[in-house]
Formats: sequence, C-alpha cells, structure tokens
Amino acid sequence: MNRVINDPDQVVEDSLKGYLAAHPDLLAATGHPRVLRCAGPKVSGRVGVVTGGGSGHEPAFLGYVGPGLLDAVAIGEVFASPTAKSFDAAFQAADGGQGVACLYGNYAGDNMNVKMAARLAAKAGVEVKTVVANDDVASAGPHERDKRRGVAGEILMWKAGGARAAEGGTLDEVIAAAQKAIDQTRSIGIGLSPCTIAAAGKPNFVIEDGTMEVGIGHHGEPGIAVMPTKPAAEMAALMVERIVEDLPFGRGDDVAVLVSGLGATPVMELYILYGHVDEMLRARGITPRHRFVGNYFTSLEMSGVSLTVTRLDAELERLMARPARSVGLTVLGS
Amino acid sequence: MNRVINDPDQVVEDSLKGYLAAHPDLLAATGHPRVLRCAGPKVSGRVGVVTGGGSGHEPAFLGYVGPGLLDAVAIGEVFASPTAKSFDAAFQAADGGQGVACLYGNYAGDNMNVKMAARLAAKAGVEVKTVVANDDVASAGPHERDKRRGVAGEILMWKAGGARAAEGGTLDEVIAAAQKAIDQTRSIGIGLSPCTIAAAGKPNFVIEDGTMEVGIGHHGEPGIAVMPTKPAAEMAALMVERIVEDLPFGRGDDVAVLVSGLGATPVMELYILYGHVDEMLRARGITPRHRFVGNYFTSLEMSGVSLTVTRLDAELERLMARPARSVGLTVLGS
Amino acid sequence: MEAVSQRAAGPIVLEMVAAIVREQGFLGEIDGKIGDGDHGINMSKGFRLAGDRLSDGDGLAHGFATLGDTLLGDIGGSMGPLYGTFFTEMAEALEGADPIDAVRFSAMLRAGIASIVDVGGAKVGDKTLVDVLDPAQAAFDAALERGEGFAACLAAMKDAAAAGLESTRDMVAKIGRASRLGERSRGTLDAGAASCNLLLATLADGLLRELRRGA
Amino acid sequence: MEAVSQRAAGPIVLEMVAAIVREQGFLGEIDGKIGDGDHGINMSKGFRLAGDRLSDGDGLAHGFATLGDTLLGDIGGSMGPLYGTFFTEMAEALEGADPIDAVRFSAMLRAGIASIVDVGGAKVGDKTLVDVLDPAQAAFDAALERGEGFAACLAAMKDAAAAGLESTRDMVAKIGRASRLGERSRGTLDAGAASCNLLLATLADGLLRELRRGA
Ligand SMILES: Nc1ncnc2c1ncn2[C@@H]1O[C@H](COP(=O)(O)OP(=O)(O)O)[C@@H](O)[C@H]1O
Ligand SMILES: Nc1ncnc2c1ncn2[C@@H]1O[C@H](COP(=O)(O)OP(=O)(O)O)[C@@H](O)[C@H]1O
Ligand SMILES: [Mg+2]
Ligand SMILES: [Mg+2]
Ligand SMILES: [Mg+2]
Ligand SMILES: [Mg+2]
Repeated sequence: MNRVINDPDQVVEDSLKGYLAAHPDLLAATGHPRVLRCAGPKVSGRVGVVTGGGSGHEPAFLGYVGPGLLDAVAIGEVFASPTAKSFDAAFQAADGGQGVACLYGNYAGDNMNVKMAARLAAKAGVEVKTVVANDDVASAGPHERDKRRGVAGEILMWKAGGARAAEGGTLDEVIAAAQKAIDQTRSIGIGLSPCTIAAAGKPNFVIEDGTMEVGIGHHGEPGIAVMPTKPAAEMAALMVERIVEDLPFGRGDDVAVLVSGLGATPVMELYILYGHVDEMLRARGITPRHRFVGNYFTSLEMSGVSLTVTRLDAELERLMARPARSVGLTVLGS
Repeated sequence: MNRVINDPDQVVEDSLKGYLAAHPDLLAATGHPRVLRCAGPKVSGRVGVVTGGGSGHEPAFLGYVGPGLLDAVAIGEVFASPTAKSFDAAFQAADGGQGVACLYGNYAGDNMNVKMAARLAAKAGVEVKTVVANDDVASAGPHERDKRRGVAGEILMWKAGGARAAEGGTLDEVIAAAQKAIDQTRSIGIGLSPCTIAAAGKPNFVIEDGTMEVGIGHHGEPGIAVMPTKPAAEMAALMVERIVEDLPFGRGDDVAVLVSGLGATPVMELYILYGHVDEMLRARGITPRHRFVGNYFTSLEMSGVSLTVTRLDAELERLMARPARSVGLTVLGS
Repeated sequence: MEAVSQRAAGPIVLEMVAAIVREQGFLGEIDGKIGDGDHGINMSKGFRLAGDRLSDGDGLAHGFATLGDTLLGDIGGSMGPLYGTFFTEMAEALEGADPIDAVRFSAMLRAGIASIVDVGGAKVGDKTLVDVLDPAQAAFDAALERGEGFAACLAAMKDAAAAGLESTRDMVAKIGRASRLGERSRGTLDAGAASCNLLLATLADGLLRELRRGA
Repeated sequence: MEAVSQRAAGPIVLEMVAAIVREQGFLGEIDGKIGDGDHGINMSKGFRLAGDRLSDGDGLAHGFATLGDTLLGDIGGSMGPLYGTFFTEMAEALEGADPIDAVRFSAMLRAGIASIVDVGGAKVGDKTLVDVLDPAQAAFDAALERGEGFAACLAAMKDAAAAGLESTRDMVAKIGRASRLGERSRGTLDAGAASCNLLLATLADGLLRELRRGA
C-alpha cells in the first residue's frame, strides 16, 4: 500500500478539510463534523434531499451535493455506514419545513441508521421519507429485489429526486420520482483488482490477475461468477444482457446510461466499454439519451467497471435534463 | 495486467468510438481517424485552438475539446506523439480563416510533428502559431526551462487560450494569453506505482512499494528523487515549496490550483492533499481563486498525484472565469 | 421486596465497558470466522468512548442513556443502531424508577429487545444477538411469574443467555454478513450473541452483588 | 555521364524496406541498450506500410515520396517526422530529374539532411543519425569535387556512412531519449545511426548495381 494519506484513521477528516477548501461554492460545513450541506442559503419552502453512506466511493456521496441535486449528506468511515446521529443531523440541515427525502443504498448498516435517524428527526418535528436503492442485479435474484444492494444507480435516483425537489414537488412527489427512477434502474459491476482500506493496510479480498469477478459489490462483496478476464466487448455483452433481461428493457425505450470506473481503471477503457454498450443497446432498439462515462462511483483504487441503465419516461426524461451542479455531475440547462 | 480492452493494439481506436458515441454534443469525427473536433458548426471568423498528444492521459487531451476550450485535437498512440499529418488535419479542422493556435507539451516527438505539421498547413494556406508547455519544474533546472516537459499545467494554458479565442482575440493575442498562462504556471508530480501500456503488457518502470518518486513524468520519466513515502502533509509541503520557489510566487498573489490524480489514486486522497496545499499557500499569503481537484490529467492506472499552480493577473483571472464546456472541465458563466 | 438503587447500579455500566474491552480480541476472533472480524473493534471503540463520558455517581439509567447515545452518535455500521437503540430504550424504561425492582427490570429488557427487533428485523434462529436476548427475557419473566425474587430471576436470565449463545453454534446465519456463507456459517458461535451474553452476564453479576450487599 | 533512370532505381525503395524489416531485431536490440528498445518496431512498422503502398514500376522519386508520406502520416514519435521529412524532401529534390546523376544525388542528399537537422536540431557528435548522414554527404561531395564518377562517389559515401555509424559508439548522447543517461550512453552504437547506415548502404548498393547494369 502506497498512498497519499496521513494517519490512516483520519482519512475521512482529512479529506473533508480538502473538500471544504476546494469547493466553498458548493459545500458548507454544519454543526456536525460528518455532515456537509449545500453552500448558500438553507433549504426553505421546498423538500430537502439527503443521502449518506460510507467514504471511499468519491465523488459519491458528498460530490453530489449541490443545486438541483442533494441538499445534505451524512458521511461514514471508509466503507462503513454513517451513524444514526449523522443522518439525523443531515436531515436537520436539509429541512426547509416541507420534509426531507432520504435517498440511500440498501446496506444493513445504512438501513438501521436511517431508520433510527428518522425517529430522532420525527421527535424534532422533521418529517423524513425514504427511498432505498437496490439497482445491483447481481446481489440477489429478481424475486428478492429487496435484498439487492444499491450501487451507481443511486446517482440517477438522486438526480431525479433532486430535480423534483427543485421543481417544488411535495415530499410524496419527490419520493415517488426517486422511487420510480430506481425502480427503472439496473446496474452490474465487474471487478478486476481489489482495493485496500488504509486503516486495514491490506486488501480484504482477492481477485487473481487474469480473472474477473462478475457482479462484484462496491466494497468487494463477492459477485455471481469468477472467470478468466474477457475482452471488453464480451464484458459489455455480459453486462448489457444481464441488465436488459432483468427489467426488461425493450425496443423503443429511451434510457440513461452510466459507465463508472471503480477507481483505478484507465479512463480510455471506460470509453472502450461504453462504445460497445452503446452499440449493443441500439441494436436492441434501446436509445441512450443521457450518457455518463467516468469515475462517478468508485471503490477506492479498485479496478473494474460498473454499468447502470435507467429507463426513462417523460417525467424522468424531464428530471434528468434539469440543470444541476455538483463536484461529480453538472447538467447545463438547455 | 487485468484490463477492459479488446486487442491491445486497438485501444485508441476502440476508445474513440466510445467517446464519439458518449459525447455527440461535444465531439465530432473528422476525415482523419485520429483527429476529433468540437461538435457543431466549424470554427469561423475567429482563431482556432488545437492540441494533441499521446493517448493514456484521459481526459487529456480530447476531453478538453469543447466550447471555450479546444476546437480540435490530434490523438497519438498510448504515450506516443500523434503523427505530423494528424496535427496537420487538426489544424485544418480548427481553421476558421483567422489562423490556428497549437498549444501543446514539450516532448521531442510532439515538437517535431507539430513543426512538420505547421509546414504542411502553411502550404495549404493555414497559419499556425505555437505555445509549448513546460510547466514541470522537476524535468530540468530553472535555467533550462526550454527542456522542461509539459504536464497538467497544459489544461490551464488551454483554458486561457480557448477563452481568449472565444473572446475574438487575434492569433497573436491568443498565443500571448496562452504563453502568459504557461509562463505563470508550475507543476510537479509524485509517483506511487507504475502503469502498464496494454500493448507492452508489463510496466516499463518500477516504483517500489513504500517509496515515492518525486518529480515523476507523465510517462514514468524518472524524477529528481526516490524516497520513502511521506505522509500527505509532507508531500504537499515538498511540492508547494518546489513550485513556489521556482516562479517565485509571493504574498498577495492570486492563483489557480489544480491537483490531479495520475489514474489510480483514490479521489479522497486527492482532497487530503488539496487540503494541505490550500493551507500552505494561504499561509504564504497566496490565495487559491480557482480550484480543481480530480483526475484531470492521468497516466493510465499510475498511482500518484500532480500539483499545478498558476499565478493570475487580471487577464488570466478573466480568462479562467469565462464559461467553458468539455468532458474534463466545465466552467459555468457567473 | 428486592431492589437496587440507580446509584448503586450505576458502576455496573463501567463493568460492562471493561468486559467488552477485555474481550475485544475474543469477539474479533469469532467474528473473523464467519464475518469480517471487526466486532471486537467496533464494540470496544463505542463502549470505551461511552465509558470516558461517565463519571462516578451516575445512575444506571444515565449510564445506559450515555451508552446508547454514544453508540448512536459515534458508531456507524450495524452495532451503533442495534445496541444504541437497545440501551437508549432501556434507559427510557428506567426513567423515574428508583430503586429498580424485578418488574421494572423485565419491562426494561422487553423495551430494549423490542427496539432491536424493530431496527434489525432479526428473529430467533437467525444466529444473532436476538438468540441470546429472547431466551434471556423469557427465563427472567418465567421466574418472575413463578413468584421468584429479583436475584433468582437474574440468575435464570444469566443461564438462559449463556445457553442462548451456545445455541447459535449450530445455527445457519440468516441475516447480516455471515448469512452469505449459508451452510458454512454453521459450527461457530455468533459474535453479536457473544457480546450480548457478555453484557447480560456482567449486568446480572453486578445486580446480584448489589442485591446481596443491600440485603 | 553515369546516371540511373527513375524507373530502374524505383525497386531500390523496396530493398530498403526489406533491409529495415530484416534488421528489425538488431535495431531494437541496440535501442534497448540506451533507449527504449522500440526503434526496430517503429521503423519496420512504417517501412512495411510504405512498401505495401508501392507497386512495380514506381520510380525512385515516387518511392521516396511514398515513404515520406507514410512516415509522416502513420508513424508518430520522432522517427515519423525525422525520416518522413528526409524522404519527402529527397523526393522533391528528385522531381523532374530523369535519369538521376551524381550532381542531382548530391543535391537530393543535401535537401534531406537539411530538413532532418531543421526538424530535429541535432548536430554532429550528438550521437544520432546525423553522425551517419553528415560524413556520408561530405564524402560523396568530396569525391564529386575531385571529379570522380557517380559510382565512385556512392562507394565513398557508403564507406563514410559505415565509419560514421562506428563513430557513434564512443559518443555521449546529447539529444533524444539516450541523452538522459549521460556518460552511461557511451560504448554502444546509436540505433538511429544504425538504421540510417543501413538505408544509405542499401541505396548505394542498389544504385551501383543499376549503374553497372546500365554500363
Ligand atoms: N439485523 C440484525 N439484527 C440483529 N443483530 C444483527 C443484525 N445484523 C447483524 N447482527 C449482529 O451483528 C453481529 C456482527 O456485528 P459487527 O461485526 O460489529 O458488524 P458487521 O457485521 O457490520 O461487521 C453479528 O454477529 C450479529 O449478531
Ligand atoms: N532530435 C533528433 N535528431 C535526430 N535524430 C534523433 C533525434 N532524436 C532522436 N534521434 C534518433 O532517434 C533514434 C531513436 O529512435 P526511436 O527509438 O525510433 O525513437 P524514440 O527515441 O522515440 O523511442 C536515436 O537513436 C537517434 O538516432
Ligand atoms: Mg464490519
Ligand atoms: Mg463484523
Ligand atoms: Mg526508441
Ligand atoms: Mg519510443
């Protein structure tokens, strides 16, 4: 392990200092050291949108705080859920009197901490409703969708929810938009090398060189198959097939597509994969209307890729196109 | 080596397909397979801005093509200069009758190919003037600045030149702005692990785990010192010192700061470094007015960071603030 | 009627902290067999922090409230909310009860367990700390119903907790990290059950001592 | 007056391609000692491509133009522009000259060398292909000035090129990749000089053969 850190137990604190110094136009500190909110005036007269999760996935989660996206974020240790009090503080920071939509990923710790935090917030008079992302098709079968993990599809859920909140939607409308976005979203990842939590000092899982782990989770959770590494075109075919069959997407569908690197994959390779994905989707009559390629949701320095596809109806198309500004994602108004 | 590729000799072709499919709003093909231009109408009535360089540095170079930035780019093999004809074709693609500014980095191959290409273009009636980036302080002493390599500082040179061209500046004015930008820019990198060109199949240099190569080049060129890996705060001190002494920056200066990962460094660590850099600059009375932290100029999956600082006068400040849109860098109008 | 004052019971919280810190290695070790090996670290980090925030003379309710608050505020992951709500709810159930008798203790335990089940959704047999808590509560209440005294109820609870822990050895994990192993999770104690047994035993031992001292 | 027709000289370009492809391994090997070992690959990739684009009956000027064009169009790095401009300029200098005599050959060589120096900026003694080209040109011109025939001039050039290559062995590289090694670059032939000597020797041998055949 050879890294740009100080004390391995302080990586989250240290990086938050850098975030605040680098982006004072987007991010502001709160009374809670593990909660950041959108810079500028406090949310008022509209629904607040919040997420939270473990660190090490940057730009997720805090990189999606900004106008038209998230209002506040709860920040956990590397790969560990934020505390219940952090979520609660994020709710308070994002509350503008119209309630808070907490849009987060399906992990045991996050589920429990959000639940606890919602109770604490309710006692303080803040109404919180939740949407739990479960876009990772590899993490459980189609009949156990409630067991599936949330992965990079969360970004499109945040985009939909954030845009609906910016439009002035009610809490129920924001929740409905985010829920629809994630219901229409499927993701799958392929891992090519493990990553190391600095505080642990060594990888906590193994991927042999020359093999790929299909369906790997964002913390290295085992996937559905380990096989010899395939050419990019075959990786794309495998991923597209699994995703398209799961929803199922069909001829005439408009979609948003997001290809994310897991941290150490050369950017040019993400585009190699995207080229194949685009071609394969179009061959099925599916049209990528919004396209995102880059390191949008990472796992430290893991190498590999994830593919996310969201089916768009008129409302989701409108919400995707709405302007938004953040470290990780900027959409210009048209 | 475990990668998302097909034929290792086709990685450039394959990734360009993906770029064109993903960003039809920003990038368009030209008659030359290794030249892309800015989507939309051809440059007309203003100076065209061009760069070019080897692949593997994405989002550089092609990721900075877009309104307010570059008009066309010549694309080489991985870590190899584009051909003279590619540069020439890029000049033709960017020419709108007012001449072309070619803003590129100081590498032997690029120097020669640009020179040849400028001759070819002159024969076709296109006037080309050049600025050669030499921001890497570690690549030669202060009295041999013409031997220094161009690294991530090129991005700020492109921003200045692209903005000046968008303002309607003459070729000499665009060249002057870009030249000033790079003259006021200093960079230095630290390497923590090597990278592998897919066609070669194994790393062509070595960095021992637990050691860092200070002053490493963007292709793994040897730096000025190999030493045990230091904490992030000491890395920052080392880099800031070297840069500030070289220009020299002083109390009251406004600067743009860019921290770029080399490919495999976790994003949170780039922010750890930025936090220290910001603090150290401010302690010297130097104010970061524009701040960029991310994977802006990479070297495949090399791990490590580079720091770039540009001193801003009123003109450069204005040019940095002008709107621009591209895959790698978007600046919103204010 | 057997009872222990808040104040006399207060120091037991520090004994629980000490027990967790002492057994950190053991807890980590059994979590390592079918989990990710961090249960000892997670628990001792939270308990140590809470211990630092307690002072001499704090009563049991205050101690539990501090524990709950610290776990919820400083420990992410699953242990924070599970044990956090457990102690928070038990503290609330003890509010205004001084001294604490067997009836109150039973109500307290019931509130704590209910909130763990509510937050975590685990059932008996899932190979979690619920497999310690549920039989412990049942044994305590059965003794109480039989008309036994506080001390006897506590002794019954302690035995049932230990048996509950042992029962997890043959279970297949149905929830949490270990559930991914399926059949392979059989044959090992559950880490959360082990920490829970340790906490209940330490609590019972402390109260038994105070009951004896008060008698 | 000794001269060779464009058409008769044309096939020599293919012989130069064959020579580079044949010596690819050797060129790579010496580049590997003080450079990055790709000189053989770079050269044979470009020359092979150019060879594919030539057909029977193409004259020497056309052959050189194709070589120059291919190197400039398909080979990045340094070899593309250096050898590319070399052959392009030589092709232009041969334009309209049929047959080619010693005076024209000298002018051709001068144009080619001038453009390499212009593009690359290397001087004699820098340990590059200029250390082959410069003495080769000087020997050719000296022979011409002494009033010797085309064949004798070519023979003088060939010997000087070989000596020029050998002279690079003791030089310290001042330019290009190998210059970073400083003193350590001494003791090895220069790769570019080796390919350049090979090209000049093949060209001289081909022209000598045609001169003999024409005589
Ligand atoms: N939903 C749940 N309800 C009750 N207990 C649970 C639940 N999930 C996990 N546990 C308990 O948590 C223990 C593991 O705790 P710990 O190792 O600290 O957390 P993690 O599993 O996140 O690493 C398990 O042994 C189990 O007893
Ligand atoms: N500026 C220059 N002028 C003339 N020749 C040069 C120059 N730079 C390099 N060379 C020649 O190029 C040769 C190396 O070529 P090659 O290995 O193909 O390219 P690279 O150095 O980019 O790997 C050297 O041996 C030297 O003869
Ligand atoms: Mg854990
Ligand atoms: Mg654990
Ligand atoms: Mg070489
Ligand atoms: Mg080379």
